[in-house]
Amino acid sequence: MSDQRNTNADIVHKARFISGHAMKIPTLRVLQQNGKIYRNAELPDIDQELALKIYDTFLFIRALDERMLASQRQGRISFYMTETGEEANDIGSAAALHPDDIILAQYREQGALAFRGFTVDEFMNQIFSNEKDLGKGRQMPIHYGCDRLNYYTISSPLGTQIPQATGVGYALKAQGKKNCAICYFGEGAASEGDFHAALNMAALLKSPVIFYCRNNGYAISTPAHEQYAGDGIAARGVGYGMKTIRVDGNDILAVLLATQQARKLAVEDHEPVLIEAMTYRLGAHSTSDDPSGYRSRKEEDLWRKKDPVARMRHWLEAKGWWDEEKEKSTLEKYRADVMAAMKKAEKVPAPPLEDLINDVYETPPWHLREQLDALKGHIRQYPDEYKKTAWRLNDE
Amino acid sequence: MSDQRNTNADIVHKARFISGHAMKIPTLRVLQQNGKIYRNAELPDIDQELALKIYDTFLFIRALDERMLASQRQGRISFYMTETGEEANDIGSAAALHPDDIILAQYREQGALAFRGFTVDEFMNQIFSNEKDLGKGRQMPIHYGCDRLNYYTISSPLGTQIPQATGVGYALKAQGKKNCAICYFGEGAASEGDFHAALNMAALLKSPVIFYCRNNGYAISTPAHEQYAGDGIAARGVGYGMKTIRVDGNDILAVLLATQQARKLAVEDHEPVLIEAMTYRLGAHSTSDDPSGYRSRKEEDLWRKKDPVARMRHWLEAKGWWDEEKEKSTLEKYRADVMAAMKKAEKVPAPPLEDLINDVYETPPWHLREQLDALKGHIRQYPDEYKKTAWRLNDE
Amino acid sequence: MSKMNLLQAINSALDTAMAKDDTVICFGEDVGHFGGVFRATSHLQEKYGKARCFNTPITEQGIIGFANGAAAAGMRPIAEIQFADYIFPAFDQIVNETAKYRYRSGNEFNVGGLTIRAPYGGGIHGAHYHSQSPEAFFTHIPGIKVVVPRNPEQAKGLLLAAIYDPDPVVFFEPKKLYRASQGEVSDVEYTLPLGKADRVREGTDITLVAWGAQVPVLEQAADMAEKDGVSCEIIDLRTLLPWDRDAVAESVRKTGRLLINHEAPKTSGFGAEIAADIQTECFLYLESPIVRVTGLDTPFPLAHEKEYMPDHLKTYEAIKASLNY
Amino acid sequence: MSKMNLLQAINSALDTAMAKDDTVICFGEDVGHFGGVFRATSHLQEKYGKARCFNTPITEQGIIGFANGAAAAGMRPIAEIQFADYIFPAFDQIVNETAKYRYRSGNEFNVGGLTIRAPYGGGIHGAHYHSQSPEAFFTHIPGIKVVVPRNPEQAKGLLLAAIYDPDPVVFFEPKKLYRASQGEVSDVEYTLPLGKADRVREGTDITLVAWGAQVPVLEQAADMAEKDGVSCEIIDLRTLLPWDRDAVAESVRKTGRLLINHEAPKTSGFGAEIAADIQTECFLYLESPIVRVTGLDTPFPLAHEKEYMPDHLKTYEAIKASLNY
Ligand SMILES: Cc1ncc(C[n+]2csc(CCOP(=O)(O)OP(=O)(O)O)c2C)c(N)n1
Ligand SMILES: Cc1ncc(C[n+]2csc(CCOP(=O)(O)OP(=O)(O)O)c2C)c(N)n1
Ligand SMILES: [Mg+2]
Ligand SMILES: [Mg+2]
Repeated sequence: MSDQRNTNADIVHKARFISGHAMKIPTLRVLQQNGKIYRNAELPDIDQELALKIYDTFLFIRALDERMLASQRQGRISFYMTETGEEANDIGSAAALHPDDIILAQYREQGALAFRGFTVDEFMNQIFSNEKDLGKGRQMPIHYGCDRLNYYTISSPLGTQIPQATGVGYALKAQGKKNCAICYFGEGAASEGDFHAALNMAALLKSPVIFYCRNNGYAISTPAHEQYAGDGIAARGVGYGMKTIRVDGNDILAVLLATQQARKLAVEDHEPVLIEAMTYRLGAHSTSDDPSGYRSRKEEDLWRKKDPVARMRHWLEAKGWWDEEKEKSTLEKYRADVMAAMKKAEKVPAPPLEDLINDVYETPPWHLREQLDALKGHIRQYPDEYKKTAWRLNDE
Repeated sequence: MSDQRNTNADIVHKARFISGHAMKIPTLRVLQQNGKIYRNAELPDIDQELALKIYDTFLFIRALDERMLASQRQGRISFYMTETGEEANDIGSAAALHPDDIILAQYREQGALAFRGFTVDEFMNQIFSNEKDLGKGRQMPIHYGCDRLNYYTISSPLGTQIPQATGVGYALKAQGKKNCAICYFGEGAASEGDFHAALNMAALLKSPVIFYCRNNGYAISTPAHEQYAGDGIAARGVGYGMKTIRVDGNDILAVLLATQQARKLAVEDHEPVLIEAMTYRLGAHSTSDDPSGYRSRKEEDLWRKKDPVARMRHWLEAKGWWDEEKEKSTLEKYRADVMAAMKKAEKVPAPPLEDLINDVYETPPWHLREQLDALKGHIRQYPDEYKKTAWRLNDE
Repeated sequence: MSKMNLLQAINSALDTAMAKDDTVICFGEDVGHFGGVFRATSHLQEKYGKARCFNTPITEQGIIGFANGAAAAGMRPIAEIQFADYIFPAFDQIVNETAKYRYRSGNEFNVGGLTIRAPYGGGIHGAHYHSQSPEAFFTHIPGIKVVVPRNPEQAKGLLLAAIYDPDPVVFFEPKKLYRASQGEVSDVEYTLPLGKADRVREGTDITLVAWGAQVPVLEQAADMAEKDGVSCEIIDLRTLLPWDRDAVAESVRKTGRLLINHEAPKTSGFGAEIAADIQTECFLYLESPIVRVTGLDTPFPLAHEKEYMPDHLKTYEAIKASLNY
Repeated sequence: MSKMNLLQAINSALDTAMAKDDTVICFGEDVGHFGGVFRATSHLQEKYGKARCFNTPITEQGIIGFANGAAAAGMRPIAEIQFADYIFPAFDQIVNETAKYRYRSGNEFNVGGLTIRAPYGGGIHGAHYHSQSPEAFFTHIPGIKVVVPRNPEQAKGLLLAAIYDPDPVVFFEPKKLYRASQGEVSDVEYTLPLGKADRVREGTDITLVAWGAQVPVLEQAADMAEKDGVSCEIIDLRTLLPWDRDAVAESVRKTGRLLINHEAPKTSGFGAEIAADIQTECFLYLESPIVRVTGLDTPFPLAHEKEYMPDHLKTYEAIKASLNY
């Protein structure tokens, strides 16, 4: 207790307003677009196996995003979100973690999940809301979650996962685990009050969390300069008394390096860390969006040249770890895998009607059982009108 | 529109985490405790008249707070909050404003209201929730508000007034007025999500607002170092890209100087400004609180020595503008004024029953009229049980 | 008159208000240049400038806090919440500030100029977080008004009334009908009264009450019942707070039966208030229990959206059950 | 057994849970060293250390967001909201996160360990912002449970049940009774069932339903009515979501009359749900309309608090009116 503020140090006698841009935070970049490492650059801990696992995930996600985008256009699925152009962020940071570290994602981080081993079938079952979906067909496509992989289920409301990550980190610490949580969010979500609460509490309670902000230039149609007036999100970290770093989010080695070190700070010193990654959302916000209404093709092309996947490939090729042949065959394999899994998942039936009322509570209370019974009676009366579920009732 | 982020400047190649304490913001102090001005100090715009008006308000508030504290102990009023030790903040900053500038206060800023001319009767009527209270007896003591004086009615939920101030400032600008809003809040309230929303929006929308944080060391029992881990509240301003200054909140001249300049930035350049004032809550949080449970008398005594009123008095006396005689007579006068007004207000009846349902909407809808009628019927049946209001119904 | 869909009618109302009154400002996430994710604010920034129609950062509590302040200072802010599902971060600003501003200040200040717009309801495969119907929460907040239109003509007239109303209004738009509902709408300014229900169809055997997107569902069910010889009276409540109890009570005194339909979960949905009040008002007239056909007491589902919805078939069956009680 | 007031019973429940289960953590504004502004967490930091009982910054949304995360990661967090009036900044975390965690994840994750405590209600001259009874809002949120105790014995047993319950619970404490309500309470662990009402008094002429601080008000009114020869059955609902409809319906089938009393405003208060459901369940048994004796549809007042309250006199008059219908 007691007042521990220092109110006597650094006294000045003239009014000098500190400029809103007093804090200029540099960006960490290790790898150039041509695949060469900067001279004197610090390198992350990475060997061939890890490098190839990362790159493999890159290609899987490219295949997945490409196919799902097409499927949405064909009307086979209702909704999708790609992470094209941002893959180095979630995949690179996930690669810096221990599998028991907990991931709390926003929605554009399927790569982190794939890196952990979510199968292509698991992806498809979620996207097609079928009875094999771990989420029991309850949420829109891309709202993945998996206990086995310590990937908390995605929730659409922006920012809510950020203070939750603070709580998760605190729990890990309380349980004496040598793990941390990582929390992903966009520069748009960082405007929510939950962001403020989360970072302040984490710094104060020394909760081992890596707050990873994907600053990709847009929040739907809103460009970053209409989202905030300061020096990005990183400058805020200092305001919370939190260790902070800014990285080039299209540079897999920079992301890996920063996250490896951040994890150390979090797990060993219980120091939360803020990472701001400067990147670009190359695709539309979602399949419901058309970016031509708010930005130019020229701008997109500029960023297409900074493609994180190509950048890593150049590096891998220079190392002799990758070549055109591998590229082609891997992409082909993943395209075929996704297509096959999709065709399979499409045919899996919707979850049973009981799943409409299960899991609201651990055990359905009387009113939900009553509502389910009434609904069953009704569907039996009109089986043709509720085809997705009626067929199962006939079995009973 | 379009991506205007600069993602190429200041590239570094080694991971350097910026420390959470990278930003150390100095404190502006002009006046020493002995009443002497620091050499080379910048001075606010102040003449004898303004100086005496400020000091006069200091003494009125001391008399008011002292008397109301005692009255609460006697059971004459239910609740009160003093601003003892913090008077230089609200009174000094209010003195830097134009009367048409709008004040949004937290609850510990009665001094700003007194400075604007709220009468002692108006204070008492509010505190006694009588029928002359501008607020119609609906809120707890100290929740003042006055349209005539551009002082928005106080609301208990912490932080809610902060984004409102951003909206008020925006309205003033939209209406072409050469005015700003000032928003007071504690370092505790600055933890609310509303704070984050407010400052980010103000910086972005260039809303002419002075955000004035009274960092008084405590939020009820919680010391500032359990409220945040960073360098106070000021460091956050920079994160929002907002001009920021820290002042010694017990130094009337520093507060006046900073606010005068902040007002200029706000009104002339539509630049919102964050002022963090380092001060100390000398009294209890409220009459419901007993600080001996969480801090030492020694600490309080330390701060009592930094009393802002005494500091200003020394300066005034050195100027020849004030003396012991004036001090005594002014205090006596205000003590008598407060006592007389209190005795008067105590006897003013409670507001009429209609005020229970008036002002929920501009015009009471059917259901409120129905509820009022039923209530009147009931009270007529049990006049002795609802004495405060029954006597009026008998008149009808 | 022009043929418009519900979205165009909203846009026309906003345009009309902004043209007439320069204290009207429109803002929210993606509301500016882009015109909102549903395009309700299309072209308004072009026409009225960036100072009057603009993007905000993603902070619903900030949007409504800002709007409260602007309204208190004399503006007529129209704040868009991108989806009603995202109105909850602003709940404190609405419950503790918007709703109490006039009352707590003894009428020294008020935020009557404020209108909050939010698309609500299912029908777009939106699952938990793009489908909620949270209107009942707002009916428990004395100090605000709650309005829901059912078609383009109603939408323009009610929204203009909400904008000019001296009290703050939460205006929920049935997004399912944004493009699906079309009709002739006057191009000039007009208002429809707040607090007044609209009798959509006359009938004698049972009263059916709903609002927004469920009104057409009642019509479908009533058509089915009509074939059985049952005459349904349909009432669109339009304003939920304060609601038009007299219109409903008068109808129930005539028909002796009442069915309420809403998408929101049953427990503590607004149907509860209507049923509770009408059983008091019309106790001696009721020939069968008041029946609620509603969403289930679950989060809004995806795979089972059809099963969840209080559709025309469930309504039709409930009408029959009420008649056969 | 010890004589305790309601606050001490709460403290005893927290102490019991923390002693038994080291995943239980208590936090909130001023909850640590100071023991909370009402002292419900007194001495817990001393006993269990700063890591298990601690102050948070002033951010209700952060407190509940943090609590959700901690619960999902296997803790049993007990989050205090200093006054129920200040729970609204956390409303989004509760509606969209707490309540949907298990459902949206297909039971991969859940926050069943979470308990949110908040003092609610009038009686301390607290006006708008230290008196609200917001329980009805929470009854419209599928996925959470809502519990309100009426006395020390109930408080300890219900709070312990809430802490161990596999679902998240919002636990509202009647602050008016914190010190006023005293009784013998067992010093050891015990739980009372959630979802079950408690028949406080048997009677034959009318059923009176309330929860929390209004239960004693019913008892007072029933005593008055008894003198007129009216026999009242009193039910304390205890859990509002899911509520014990069968207990109420069974009683109403016996008495033929129902009165519900709550402090919250009438419109869309929880009395509406009870009335709506019971008029369906007990239609043929009701001898008079179900009556609601409640707070007014206004913000909670100060000068007129006495007039606002649904007190024993208003309840007594309503009993008579129901009997004489
Ligand atoms: C609370 C809330 N408000 C609004 C939305 C609607 N919305 C969905 S995504 C989005 C933009 C998010 O931008 P950002 O955080 O930068 O992430 P990005 O899409 O760029 O990856 C918005 C406004 C939402 N999901 N939740
Ligand atoms: C939203 C909300 N949460 C909690 C409270 C209870 N409360 C009243 S004052 C206070 C402390 C505020 O501290 P600070 O902002 O530093 O102001 P100070 O009292 O020091 O002037 C708290 C927690 C409240 N009024 N509103
Ligand atoms: Mg973004
Ligand atoms: Mg303070």
